[in-house]
Amino acid sequence: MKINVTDQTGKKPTSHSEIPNEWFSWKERDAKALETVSRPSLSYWKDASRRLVKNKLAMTGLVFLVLLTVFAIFAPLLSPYEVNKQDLPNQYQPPSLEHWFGTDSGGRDVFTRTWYGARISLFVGLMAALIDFTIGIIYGGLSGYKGGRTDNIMMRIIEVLYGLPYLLVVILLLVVLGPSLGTIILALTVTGWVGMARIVRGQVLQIKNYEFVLASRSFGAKTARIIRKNLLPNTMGPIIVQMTLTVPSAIFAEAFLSFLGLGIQAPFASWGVMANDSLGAILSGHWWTLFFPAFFISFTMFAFNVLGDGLQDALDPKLRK
Amino acid sequence: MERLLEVQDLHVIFSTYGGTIKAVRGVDFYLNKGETLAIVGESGCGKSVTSQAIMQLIPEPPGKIARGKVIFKGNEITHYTEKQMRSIRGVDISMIFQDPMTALNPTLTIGTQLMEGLQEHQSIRGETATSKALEMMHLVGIPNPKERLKQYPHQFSGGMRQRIVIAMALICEPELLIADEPTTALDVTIQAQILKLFTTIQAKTGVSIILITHDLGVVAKIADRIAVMYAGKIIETGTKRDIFYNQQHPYTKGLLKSVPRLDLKEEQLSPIDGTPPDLFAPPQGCPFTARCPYAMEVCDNVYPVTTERSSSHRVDCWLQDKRAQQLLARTANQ
Amino acid sequence: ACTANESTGTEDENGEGEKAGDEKILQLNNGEEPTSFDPAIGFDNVSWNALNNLMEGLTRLGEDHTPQPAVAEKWDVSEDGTTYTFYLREDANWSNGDPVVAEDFIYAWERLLNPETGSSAGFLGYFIKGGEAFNSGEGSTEDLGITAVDEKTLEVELENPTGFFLHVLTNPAFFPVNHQVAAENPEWHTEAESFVGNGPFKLEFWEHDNEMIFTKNDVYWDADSVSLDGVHWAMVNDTNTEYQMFERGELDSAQIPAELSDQIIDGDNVQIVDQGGLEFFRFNVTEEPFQNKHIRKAFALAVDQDNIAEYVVKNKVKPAYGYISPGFTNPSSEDFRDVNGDLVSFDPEEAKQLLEKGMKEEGYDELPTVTLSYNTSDLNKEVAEAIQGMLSENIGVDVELENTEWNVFLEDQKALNHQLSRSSFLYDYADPVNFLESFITGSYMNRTGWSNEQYDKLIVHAKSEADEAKRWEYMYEAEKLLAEEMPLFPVRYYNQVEVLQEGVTNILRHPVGYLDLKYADKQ
Amino acid sequence: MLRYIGKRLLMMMVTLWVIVTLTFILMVTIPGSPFNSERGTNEVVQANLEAHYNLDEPYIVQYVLYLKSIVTFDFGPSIKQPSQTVNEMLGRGFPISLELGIITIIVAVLSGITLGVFAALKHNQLIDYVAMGFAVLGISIPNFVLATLLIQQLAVNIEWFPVARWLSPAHMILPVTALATGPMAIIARLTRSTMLEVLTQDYIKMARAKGLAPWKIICKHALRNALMPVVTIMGTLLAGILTGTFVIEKIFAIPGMGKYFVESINQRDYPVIMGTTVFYSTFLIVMLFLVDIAYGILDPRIKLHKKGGRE
Amino acid sequence: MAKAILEVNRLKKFFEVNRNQTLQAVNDVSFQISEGETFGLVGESGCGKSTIGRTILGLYHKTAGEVLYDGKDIHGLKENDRFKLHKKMQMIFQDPYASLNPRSTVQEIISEPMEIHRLYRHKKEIKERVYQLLEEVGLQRDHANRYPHEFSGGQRQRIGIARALALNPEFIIADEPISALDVSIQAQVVNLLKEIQHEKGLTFLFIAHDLSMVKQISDRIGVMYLGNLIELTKSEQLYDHPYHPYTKALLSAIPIPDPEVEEKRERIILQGELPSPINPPSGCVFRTRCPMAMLICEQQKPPFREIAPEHFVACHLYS
Ligand SMILES: Nc1ncnc2c1ncn2[C@@H]1O[C@H](COP(=O)(O)OP(=O)(O)OP(=O)(O)O)[C@@H](O)[C@H]1O
Ligand SMILES: Nc1ncnc2c1ncn2[C@@H]1O[C@H](COP(=O)(O)OP(=O)(O)OP(=O)(O)O)[C@@H](O)[C@H]1O
Ligand SMILES: [Mg+2]
Ligand SMILES: [Mg+2]
Repeated sequence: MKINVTDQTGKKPTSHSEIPNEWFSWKERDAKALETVSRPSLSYWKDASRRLVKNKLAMTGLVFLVLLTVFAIFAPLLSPYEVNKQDLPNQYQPPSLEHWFGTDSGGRDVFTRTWYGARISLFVGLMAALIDFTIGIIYGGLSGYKGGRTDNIMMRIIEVLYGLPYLLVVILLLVVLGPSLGTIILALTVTGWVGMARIVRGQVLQIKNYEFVLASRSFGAKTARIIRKNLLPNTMGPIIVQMTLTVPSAIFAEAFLSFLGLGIQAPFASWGVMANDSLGAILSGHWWTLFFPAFFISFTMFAFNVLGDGLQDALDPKLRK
Repeated sequence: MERLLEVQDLHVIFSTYGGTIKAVRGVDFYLNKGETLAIVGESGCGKSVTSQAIMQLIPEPPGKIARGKVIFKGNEITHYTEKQMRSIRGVDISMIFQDPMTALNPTLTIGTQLMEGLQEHQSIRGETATSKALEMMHLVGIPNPKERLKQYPHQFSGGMRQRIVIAMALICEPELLIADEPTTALDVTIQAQILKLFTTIQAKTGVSIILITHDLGVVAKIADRIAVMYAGKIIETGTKRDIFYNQQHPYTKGLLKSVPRLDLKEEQLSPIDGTPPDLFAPPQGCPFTARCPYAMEVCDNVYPVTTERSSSHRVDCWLQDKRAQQLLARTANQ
Repeated sequence: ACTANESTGTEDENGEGEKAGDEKILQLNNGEEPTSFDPAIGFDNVSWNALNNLMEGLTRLGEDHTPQPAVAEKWDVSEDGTTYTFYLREDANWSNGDPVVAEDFIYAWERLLNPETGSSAGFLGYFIKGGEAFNSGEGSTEDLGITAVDEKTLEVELENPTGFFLHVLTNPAFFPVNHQVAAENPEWHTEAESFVGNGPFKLEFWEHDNEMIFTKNDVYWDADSVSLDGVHWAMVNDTNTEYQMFERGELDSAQIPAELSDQIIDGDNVQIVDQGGLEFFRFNVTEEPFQNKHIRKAFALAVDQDNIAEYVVKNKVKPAYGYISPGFTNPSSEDFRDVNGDLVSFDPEEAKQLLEKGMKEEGYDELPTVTLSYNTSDLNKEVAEAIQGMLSENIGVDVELENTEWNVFLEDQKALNHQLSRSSFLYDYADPVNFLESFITGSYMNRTGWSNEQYDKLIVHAKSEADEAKRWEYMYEAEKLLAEEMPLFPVRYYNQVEVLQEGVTNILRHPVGYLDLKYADKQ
Repeated sequence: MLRYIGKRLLMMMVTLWVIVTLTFILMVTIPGSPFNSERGTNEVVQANLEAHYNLDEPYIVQYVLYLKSIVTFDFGPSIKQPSQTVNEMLGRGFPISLELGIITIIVAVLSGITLGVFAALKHNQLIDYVAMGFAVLGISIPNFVLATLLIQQLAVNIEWFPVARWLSPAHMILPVTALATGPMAIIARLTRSTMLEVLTQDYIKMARAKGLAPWKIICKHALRNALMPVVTIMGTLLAGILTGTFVIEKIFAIPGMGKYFVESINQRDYPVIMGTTVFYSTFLIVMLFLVDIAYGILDPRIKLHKKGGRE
Repeated sequence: MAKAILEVNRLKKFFEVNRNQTLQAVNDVSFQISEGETFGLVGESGCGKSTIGRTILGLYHKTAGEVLYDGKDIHGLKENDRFKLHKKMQMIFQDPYASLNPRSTVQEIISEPMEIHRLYRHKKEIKERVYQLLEEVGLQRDHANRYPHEFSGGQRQRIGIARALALNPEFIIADEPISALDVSIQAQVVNLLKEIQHEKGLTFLFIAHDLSMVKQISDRIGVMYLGNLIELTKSEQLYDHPYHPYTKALLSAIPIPDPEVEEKRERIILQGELPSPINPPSGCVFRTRCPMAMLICEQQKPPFREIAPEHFVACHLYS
């Protein structure tokens, strides 16, 4: 009899004789059930957040965002300069030990202003993203899932919102509500969510035909639940991307609206406004007035995107490493 | 006889957060030209993974071929690059996937998906491709193929999708066909037709078939040899007769006993008691021990050595050991 | 692909370069599409700067910024200064060959004043007898004081003696219109093909919104003085781009973006010309706290015009210590500004005292909040920020800023909804009264709620007094009164700054008036 | 399907009508008038002008007149540039905006999809990071900053391209680049995100098992399923870009129609506001309709023309 | 016989393939299922079995006919009643993978119906129930935290079964529930189903191809062909005395898991073109392949008649 051992785990007997004779006896039956659960029980969302936490890049992004926020809150308090204090003869000083980020056209300290600007820009960006997200997914989800007449009407409303001359709406808001942070947020979200809603709808239109949605319906799941549990998790990728796109577009839109007089009034300035105001720096060489706000906008975007990508990876169980 | 495919000591693992799943743990088998090998076994024992590993289609990550060789036509293809594999896939080896719904692209018509392979590998296009596709659809028994060609997968019934997948695999006339449960969704008449198709094609082109199935009736009908898998290992392999009439492994026995027979009357089906082992931490001994009516102490500790009962029949079971035979005899006497 | 594009690029340049080589083509930027080349309608710089070179009125501003004979070879003025008789040149011709006749002027001016035309420049014709009445729908053409004595003689009667009438006539609103052409095709001015002018240049090509090409008009009576062969007009409405095109050599002249001012303004090829005009801020005297003169003055004196001019607006604009911009000379050739001196100059100490005084008068413990409004623009914002900073620093008043879209801003300003708002004024004709009359009671231009009988009287005199010297006295008086009452405070005057390519000379700009390329030259 | 198209066309009319009505309400609500000027004109002149443009009529009459102008697609002359009709303005500006827009869209879509696909294929590898870094830059630099930067560097400093204006193919490169970068970045990010998902599907495995060339797998099997969100944003993107972009057209002095959208409102040039709004809305609605059609083509299971939209 | 819990009357379901073609997936099918019974549905692939199942549950809009559950028309139910119905009536889907949400863990998938119907108050109870169900269908507790793609085909199918059992339904439409399972587990699952049926009086509509298994589990069996029900009777009766030529062919095609028997067996080979539901043959749908086709088969649709006690056949041979 040819013997060949194919055990991979434990001991490797080289011949039958290695095996003690007493092992050839009937085994005692123990009622050992396989009750050990080696993975702690996790829901999809918990599982995803666990995976997110393990994603170094995403966490770096998150840490940066937190740092930005902390700086936005505390840095201006620590700066020796007042944010709006003009010092005209001292304008356009390049970065130096005294003014780390130089001074702007009003002779104001760009460093201090950058962190003040961070407050507005981060707030506006986050708020816009959150509101767009909330309205967008509810609206888009409903429209896409319900389909038919509901979808038809809801989409026509969107067309109207898109079709109206936005500038007119903004002017109306300005006249009716006057400038304030609230007005800005309102102006940003009046049409901001529409993009998100359409993306969600598009995805939902596709996914609602999948069998598992049918299955869920066959259990009597209501619309809200189907959207929440079946549709949204499966469209998270584009939703996250859209959200990370909302942040910069809100930051720039805020600048535009401020320029029109809708938002925070001068001399307070957000990153977007600072960048807009210093466009001439490209020609004149006062690079620091443009560079720092622009850098922080980009930097924030990198952080958001890295976090968003990490989130998407985390939310897709198939992509796990 | 010519060896077409040889799989040696194949290990496939999936690393998940809970640990590493050892889905395939040292599978050896071979396949001759023109031969049909049926792989049967417990659900979840690694049949599909093995077949995908041969084609190098294990999703990576999380999967990974940890060890082992796949030798196809004398060449080791385990280390082939994606590009080299491409010249084999679809041309030399075709595969029928287990899940016909998800294996078909929902956004392309059946026709497009059918003819794709032809266009890629044989540069057949246009009319010729269409007529070949129509013929193939006809062969797998899809009525009104002209209309159906323009339809999308979701407009097909489960069995029809499965037949499309079969047609897709056969259309390029491969040398090796890996069919992962190709007839599960088919009724018996169509099933018979498909099996017939397999045998005709086999007779014509000499294709070798690896047939993964649960339907022992099908196995009985067209297999030449059978490999029985359990928990990531092949525990018994032999010719059709070896397995049906002279099975040695307690699992194989249990399996055959669970089959409902139309020609025999019985009230209750008899499954194998217990559950298969956890592949996170497969037992170091024989994985069937926990459910085996003849479990011995040794089974728990050491994986059985392979016993070759004949040139074709091999079993991995300690019961083959002389001492076990003595024990059996002793017990029978008592 | 890149090389192909490159070569087309250079070809293009070469082409133009060649043209510029043997032909003198000036490359200018008009900013945007002219609103209209109908002299009565296009009342703005984008239309009239170009039109001024395509057509010519009775008089034309010379290099010394005074009116010179143009279509009118010479003229007589009656004793009382109310009747002008113009003798048109025999060789004044339209570009289609027709002679320019008195009828053409009558046609054009009647059109200007006809309320049906809807010209916003109509008020310029109010100096003509019956002009205002006709424009207000009360009179008729018969009552208008313009008559064609013969084909080449035009007689104009004025309401009052108007010393600067010849200057008024240089305005494109008074350009003649070829009445035969216009009768045939009322839309004659909309396309290059149908356009008929009588100026130094012809409209050769006009692609709306994109490009205009002027070529020298050979039938122009003074064609010999014209040295350019043509002018290419781009329409680039972005100062940065304009400057970048200039840097690249695609333009011969460009404005200087404020950020670049420090680096460029002192260069050799920079041309700086004063422009009659004022940037100022209106108080709303009907709103707290500006009902109080001292508080108004305190605000005015707390603003450091020097710093705004030098650091904010830049480009060598002049800070305004008075209302009337320099450049208006009285009959004895003294500048208005020199005579009246500095009326409003930065004095933080005085300002503080005035504020205290004003607050005491009004019984304020704390000043009501003040909002400074400006219409949306980057420069306006910077000026407003600067003023805000100065008020805070110099008199400890924190004002809020508010910017609104232009139309809304104007509506609010008219309705006296602002407290303190940004304003500007550019002269239409070269006389201080043009500005001063804005602030008479009930004037559309007033927008401060301020009304002063004495001031109103002074302006009436300033508009009708035949004796020039006396008339100027009234105007001095009026300006002083403004400074005393301070319904508005001045910030800075305007100027026109441009950089020119090497070899470009004699682009003529006037403090009051439109661009003139008649004498321009390019080496 | 035909009936569905017919129904949608009808709906379009309704939507358009709603848009026009709301726009009209907005127009008359916000303060200002086309004849507002620093200077102010004679009251009679003013009245004449208003009468000429029917602004003295009651709102309801004005409204009806607007509706009429829309039905006949004749918006009359602009108030601010009285020698031109709105139709002339749009007719002149649109082809140019369209040309710029089409090139931009082609560039943006091709490069965006390519970038996204590569990033997804090399998920979490260097190429992914580089491509996405590029995309993020594209998103976080507004196009007007990019435009100014491009002009300064590529036109003024190294003189590769002309600075501005719309005269030759060479003039297109910079504005197209400036305009396409943002959409490209957005498309790249969306493509990547859905691609990642699609690439894990079984049918991709199946396609690989068939031995298809990688590019075929990507183009035929993966992209089609991954394009939904891209197609979604394409609707509005197209409508926006093809009808002109104010800022870019301004910076590059391109005589497109983008400026009319902004300037007409700033100047309260009512006929132009109406004209541009109707033009843009129609365009937009048609685009969104095409997007819906495209959904059905991309994924045959989507049946918008069926009641309830699902079987 | 117990009272009929489900009545399907002249049910039709057509799909629009394109503008001028309709696909008659289910054409005029009537049958009844009584309480506690297992009704097997067999037939050629593509003959409309799944469509019947889905239409019964209201997942497809019917084209004509009616489906009565407990005497009430399912398709006309109000929102609330429909919700209640879904608690009683469950479906096991034919395609196990596609019917599982890829972004849910097995735990979430199986607990979904319980959460929808608020079967338990505490999360822990639900969890325990999930574990229990998993073990019942031969999976392990450990599997609860995995995602569908991490399973083999058979394991996925069992997840689907566990989910359908979660609500203790009264009625289960099982669309090929055990096709992907190996025989031993099949046996285990079938035993489980039978046991539950025994205990709770569950009713089954059991769609399958594996005739030996169908025979094992069903009380009555309906045979379908091309959208029509052609034979319906007690399972024993069907196997012992099939009437319809198609049923006979079907039974003869069953492979026997015994190589020697297999080799010797005779089977009826059906000849002729496969008809399509897009333009089904006139008269009897089976006539194109029927070895005993007559002239009348072409002209007249055979009525569905009771030719022996409780044995219905639609065939002209028996009229
Ligand atoms: N992507 C994956 N991640 C983790 N585990 C996996 C993955 N794919 C398969 N497995 C595990 O590998 C084992 C073998 O799976 P495989 O699909 O080969 O089974 P099978 O023999 O084909 O079973 P069936 O007959 O049920 O299809 C199973 O236990 C399964 O849970
Ligand atoms: N959504 C659909 N659109 C169009 N046709 C469809 C659709 N679903 C099913 N069909 C068609 O209806 C017929 C019946 O399909 P059904 O799925 O009910 O078959 P089945 O009996 O379940 O077959 P199988 O045993 O192969 O699953 C088939 O011809 C199929 O092509
Ligand atoms: Mg499998
Ligand atoms: Mg089916």
